[in-house]
Amino acid sequence: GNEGADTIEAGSKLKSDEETKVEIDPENFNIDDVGEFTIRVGVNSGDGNQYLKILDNHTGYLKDRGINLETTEFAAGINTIDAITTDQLDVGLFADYAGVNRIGNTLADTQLRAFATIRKSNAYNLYVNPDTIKEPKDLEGHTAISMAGVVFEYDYGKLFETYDIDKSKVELVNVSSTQEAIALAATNGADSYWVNDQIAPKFEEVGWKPLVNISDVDATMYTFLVANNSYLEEHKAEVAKFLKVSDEAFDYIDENLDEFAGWVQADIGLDKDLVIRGWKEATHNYTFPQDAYEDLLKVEDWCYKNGNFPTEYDFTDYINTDALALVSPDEVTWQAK
Amino acid sequence: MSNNTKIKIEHISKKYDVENKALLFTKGNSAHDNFVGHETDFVLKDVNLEIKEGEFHIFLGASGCGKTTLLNIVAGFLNKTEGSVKLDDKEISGPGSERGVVFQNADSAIFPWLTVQKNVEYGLRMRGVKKEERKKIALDAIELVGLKGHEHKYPDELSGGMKQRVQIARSIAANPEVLIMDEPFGALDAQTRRTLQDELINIWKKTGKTILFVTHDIAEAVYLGENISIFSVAPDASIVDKITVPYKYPRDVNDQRVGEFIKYTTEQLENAIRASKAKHEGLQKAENEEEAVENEVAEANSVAV
Amino acid sequence: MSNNTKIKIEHISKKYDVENKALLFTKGNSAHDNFVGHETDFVLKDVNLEIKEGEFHIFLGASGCGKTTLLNIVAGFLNKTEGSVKLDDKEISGPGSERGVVFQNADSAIFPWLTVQKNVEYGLRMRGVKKEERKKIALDAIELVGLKGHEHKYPDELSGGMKQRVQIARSIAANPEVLIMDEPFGALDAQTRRTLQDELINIWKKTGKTILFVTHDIAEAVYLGENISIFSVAPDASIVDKITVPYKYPRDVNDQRVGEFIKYTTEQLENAIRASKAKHEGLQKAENEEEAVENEVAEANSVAV
Amino acid sequence: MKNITRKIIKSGIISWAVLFVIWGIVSLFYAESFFPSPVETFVGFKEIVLNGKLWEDISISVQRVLLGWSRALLIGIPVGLLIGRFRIVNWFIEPFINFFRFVPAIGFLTLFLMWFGVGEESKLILITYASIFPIIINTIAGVNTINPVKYQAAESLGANRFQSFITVTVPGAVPSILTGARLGLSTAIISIVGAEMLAANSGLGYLVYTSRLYYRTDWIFVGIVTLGVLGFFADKFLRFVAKKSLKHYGVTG
Amino acid sequence: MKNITRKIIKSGIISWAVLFVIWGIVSLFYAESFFPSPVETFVGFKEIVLNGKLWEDISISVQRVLLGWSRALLIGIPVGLLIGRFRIVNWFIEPFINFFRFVPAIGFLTLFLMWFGVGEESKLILITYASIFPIIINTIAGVNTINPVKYQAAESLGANRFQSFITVTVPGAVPSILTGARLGLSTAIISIVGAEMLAANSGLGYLVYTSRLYYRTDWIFVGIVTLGVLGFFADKFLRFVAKKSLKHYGVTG
Ligand SMILES: Nc1ncnc2c1ncn2[C@@H]1O[C@H](COP(=O)(O)OP(=O)(O)OP(=O)(O)O)[C@@H](O)[C@H]1O
Ligand SMILES: Nc1ncnc2c1ncn2[C@@H]1O[C@H](COP(=O)(O)OP(=O)(O)OP(=O)(O)O)[C@@H](O)[C@H]1O
Ligand SMILES: O=C([O-])O
Ligand SMILES: [Mg+2]
Ligand SMILES: [Mg+2]
Repeated sequence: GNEGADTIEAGSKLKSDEETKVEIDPENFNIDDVGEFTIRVGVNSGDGNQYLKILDNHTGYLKDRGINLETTEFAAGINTIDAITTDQLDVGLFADYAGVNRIGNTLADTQLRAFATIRKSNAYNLYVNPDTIKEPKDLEGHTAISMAGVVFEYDYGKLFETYDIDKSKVELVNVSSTQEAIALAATNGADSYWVNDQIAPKFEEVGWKPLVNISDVDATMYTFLVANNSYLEEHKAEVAKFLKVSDEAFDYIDENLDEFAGWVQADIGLDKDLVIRGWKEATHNYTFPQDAYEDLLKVEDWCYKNGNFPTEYDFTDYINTDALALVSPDEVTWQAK
Repeated sequence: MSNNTKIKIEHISKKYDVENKALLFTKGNSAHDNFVGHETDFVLKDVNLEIKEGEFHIFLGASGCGKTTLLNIVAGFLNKTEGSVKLDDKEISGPGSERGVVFQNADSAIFPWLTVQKNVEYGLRMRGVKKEERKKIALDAIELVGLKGHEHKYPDELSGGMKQRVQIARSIAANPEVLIMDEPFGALDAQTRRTLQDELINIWKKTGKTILFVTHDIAEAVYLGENISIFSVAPDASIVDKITVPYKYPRDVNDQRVGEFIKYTTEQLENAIRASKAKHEGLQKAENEEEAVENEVAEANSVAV
Repeated sequence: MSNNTKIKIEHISKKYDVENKALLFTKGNSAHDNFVGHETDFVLKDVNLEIKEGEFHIFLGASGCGKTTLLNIVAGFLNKTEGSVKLDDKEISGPGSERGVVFQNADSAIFPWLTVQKNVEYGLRMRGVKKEERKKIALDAIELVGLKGHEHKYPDELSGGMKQRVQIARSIAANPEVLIMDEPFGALDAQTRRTLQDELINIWKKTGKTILFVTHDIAEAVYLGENISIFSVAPDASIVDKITVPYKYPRDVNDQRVGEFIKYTTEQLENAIRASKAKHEGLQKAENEEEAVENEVAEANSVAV
Repeated sequence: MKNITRKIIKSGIISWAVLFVIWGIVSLFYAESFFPSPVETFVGFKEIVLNGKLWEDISISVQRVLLGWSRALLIGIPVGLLIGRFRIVNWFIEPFINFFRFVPAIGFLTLFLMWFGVGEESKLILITYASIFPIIINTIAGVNTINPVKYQAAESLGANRFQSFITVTVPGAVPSILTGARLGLSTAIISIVGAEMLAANSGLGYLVYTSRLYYRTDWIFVGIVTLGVLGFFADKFLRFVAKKSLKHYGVTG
Repeated sequence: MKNITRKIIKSGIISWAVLFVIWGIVSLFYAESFFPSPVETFVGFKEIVLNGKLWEDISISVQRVLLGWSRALLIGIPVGLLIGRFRIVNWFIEPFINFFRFVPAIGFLTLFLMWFGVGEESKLILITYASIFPIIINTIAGVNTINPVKYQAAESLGANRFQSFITVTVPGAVPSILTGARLGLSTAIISIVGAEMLAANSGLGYLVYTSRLYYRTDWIFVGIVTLGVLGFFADKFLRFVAKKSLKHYGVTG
């Protein structure tokens, strides 16, 4: 369960007193006391941490505050996990479904801990080709686009349950990027795809229409930051500072969104309008509320029942919010069931 | 030998286009370096010759003098720079099945993926001759060159001499009017060479074909030819002498008269080379060249050990 | 020629291991098919021979009789099946620099990536001789074979005869006690061949090396050799006759006495072949073989056209 | 006795045994999901053999490879022959060959999907694209090794340009075409992973590519081993058949 | 006049012009994000040239390719020489070569990432892995074409086994090694996309692979064209240098 942040020890990052263990708790913790450090973060193409890096490149926002942010870009969040388990990265991220699966399949030797919720989103709609799909049931006999191993598998699962669709009658096609899904939509190669608000215009351009929201099928998506437990224990102060500064940086982006979106477009080529749209579709601050916790349990339950992994487990054991509690005690509101 | 002119070579000159060297198909032997650096010269200059129908005609000359070049022009593989070559009064402009060619290197000329019989049938097949007739003609030609019993073998199962026989049979079967042969026995050992020379004379007698035969072996020239054209040396080589061999077939190289005729031919060749060298480098130097000329002739004469 | 025995061959027999055929380095010429199918027979059987120090010794025999095989055993490239070969009383067990080898095909034997001089220096370099000394020895050897002025050329800039000279110089420079030569002039034209034969005699006179020279050319054997070993034919070939050539160097093949000696040698070779054929197939068949034997001898004799 | 030892060594069994031992030892130091041992791989293997998944993957991938490769042969051989034989074709087409052979097939992933759809077509085209280059290049090389004397011979025997193409160029290039076909097959097998990254639901490439998303490193190993074994034997088979049937074309295996 | 026409055709300019026209026409039928026209591609090109991104991508990818390829040469050539020369090495190692050459590099993507980290190492190893096979295989073939008489000659001139390896095997295999190096370079360039698919922040492969995540098909095209052009000229350069400097080794280019 929640182990109580105030009893945890963590090594100070100041080189001078590396040997001595200092007790830290929310009362006496001050991020200004944390020395300069490097944090290696695996980012997802176009996610908040990649944006942090872009902001840092243009303004030195993190660097000026003593955080040397190193990012490595992966096509999907889940790809960051292997790098964390092999100690090549400190922090990565996963969506609820991906994380639950990963941990469920490597129970025996996993060190992974979710330590903050980066985002809760209902900004995904099932976009369909209106010529072929008028209602969810019409998917039977048609082609649905998914991505292997990512949260869309869960979203479709919930969709099929909700609308009593015979999944054996739906042809699922796996793509490896949304670009491919757009291509399929444009060429009438498929009939449905889970589209987030950021990219929705591209699908609307080719005539697709939203049909079902993920909240309609009870699949609201939570995304989490993840790290090895040992890292969280040994670098609690640094992680805390990282979370705090990130929160502030997100606020900065909010205030300077237009200029920032320009930087993004220049750096990675993502269209400025899409950047703004994508940014606005979600909130940006680190929390760990009860609903996020319960979402994980729910997804775990669903995955186990669908045979994604052999043994049932309790996700409670794979959460460590001590660092978050140091800087934002009010945001850590989950209680173990 | 009838009296009709079969091949008429008039004022032929040839200059190689060095840029296209790699594209040309002629591949002389490696001793041709003497001509390197003179690429803009004429190799052949104003060559004139008439060959009668049914004649056995020899081109004799030192290595690199242009025999193969002239032969390739007659065969239609090379373009002439100047002059005209006519077969039966028709200008030659490319290869044609009325002129069969036997190449020096049988290995590169016959088709290793075809059996002996299929190789020999090749020309007939190209002309659309029916299978049964093709087979009959091919078997006759195979018998003529003494390969009976080997019809279904592949070239890699044959000796060098047998491969050369396949090539000859292949040409014969296509029934050309003229047979063009470029040192066809040059790569064979002495014994096989002797046998094939005799066979060639027999085939010539039986078929009455016009034969144009290149050699730089004086004894071979005298043993085989009715008439011998003697070449001067390149650049500006041409046919400077024509000798008629006055003996009936079969000839015997060990016969003293034949031996003396070989000597005579040798002298004629020497004269031709000496004269053209003198022309190239000025008369005053001619005497110093005496030795060099003898060397070239000796090279052209593979009789002695 | 001193009286010390240089090479002693005793009871040598050789059977090829067919399974390892592909692994063996000997590559005979393409006429060897007569032996196909008898792979388990002995090629050589009980060969005995002594060669004196400084001797010019010839192996003469029909194609495929096993001359190259025996030479390769002496060179150390092939293992013998039975018997012993000694050099200066020491058993030969592999190649060694005291036995220099000149191969028939210069193209495959010399190193195309090295200049003439580097090729000739090769053996010295392997032995760690210093650069300056190496150069001196190499230049001497190059001069000896008449290649002065060509030191810095690469093999692809040389004619066939020049390449063979490079090979000889390379062997000479390494200063072996015995020079083993397998038809070294077989692929050259008549003129070049004659020149190199004379040069070889000169080199032999100057250096006093023991030379073991393979040929199937009877005139060449008589022209070059002090002693000629005559081989019977495979299977179970061996040296059946030894002839000493009674003429001083330089010899003249056009000399009548030499001509007669060539005839005599030819007869001896014929007898050897006939006898071994008879042994192989029973005496009663021997007469039908008369013709075949003559053919084989003729093939071994490349003098006649 | 010595012969048996030699045979065993030659068969490669020892090398494989050594590899297995090394694999086993290395895997001792790592977790299964990081570096599965031979035994763990075998367990994973049994799992997908028993539920029939592996057979399905193999059969679908083999079909794709064979189809894509056959098309590459069907296009590549004639193109190579024409380029090799006719200078004008060479001048026009060779620049493309020497450009596109440096452009990776996975660069075209999205494009092929857009142009040719989610079905088999786009996958086959990707395989064909990847494997056509060694086929074309070797075919050209084969044509270039044909001795020009053969064309002269054909033409003086009455063959026209088309006939000499069919009767000299084609058979003369056979040994190199075969080399090209073998290399093309190896490229086709290699490119199956790329092809099955593209909207696939099964196949060995799909197995290798998606197993990591399901944290099944053992299945990645199963996929890798299967691809290697299939390729190994396909190549052996191709060489054997060619050696037997194309001996007189100069194919030595 | 005729000569100028011929030169123009030979230079390949016409083929490229034709290709551009076809590209332009086809692109008329598609939106930019599916099939950008030459002009749109050029605009995208200008964009990343001007902000320096393309130069960075090119320089990092060229570095990776050269490093990975150099390593493949450093390992592949000696291995090939040893396999070719010594039967015992052949028997032990050849089976692996003939197995792994059918196992695609991207099959190892995740594994290399796990084993060798997210840094340069895993990318270099992937490139080395992909490009080492043509190098080894061609080197072996080169050794096999050396006439055994050369070894006999070397040995009777006093060379020991090691000396004959250095002075005969190595120079004798040079032409085939060069062919292997050229094919290896092409494979190295091709595999850059695979290498930069995972865990890269720049490079041409990254550009090609991740541009689709940002829906920039024009940049995919820029990446593809750049790879093709780089490969084209690298190969030309390699051939030229080799032809000039290795003439006597039998390299004809
Ligand atoms: N394709 C070519 N390009 C340029 N020069 C050539 C070409 N072929 C031959 N030559 C030159 O033309 C001259 C005549 O060559 P040709 O092959 O006709 O001589 P040849 O009399 O047949 O000699 P051989 O008896 O050695 O065959 C030589 O000096 C040669 O170097
Ligand atoms: N590696 C081999 N494996 C099996 N048999 C061989 C091998 N080499 C040669 N032979 C056979 O041994 C016999 C003798 O061959 P060898 O090459 O010694 O003959 P040769 O006298 O040198 O002939 P030539 O004068 O033609 O060179 C031949 O019948 C040949 O077929
Ligand atoms: O990879 C995901 O984080 O879904
Ligand atoms: Mg000629
Ligand atoms: Mg021999």
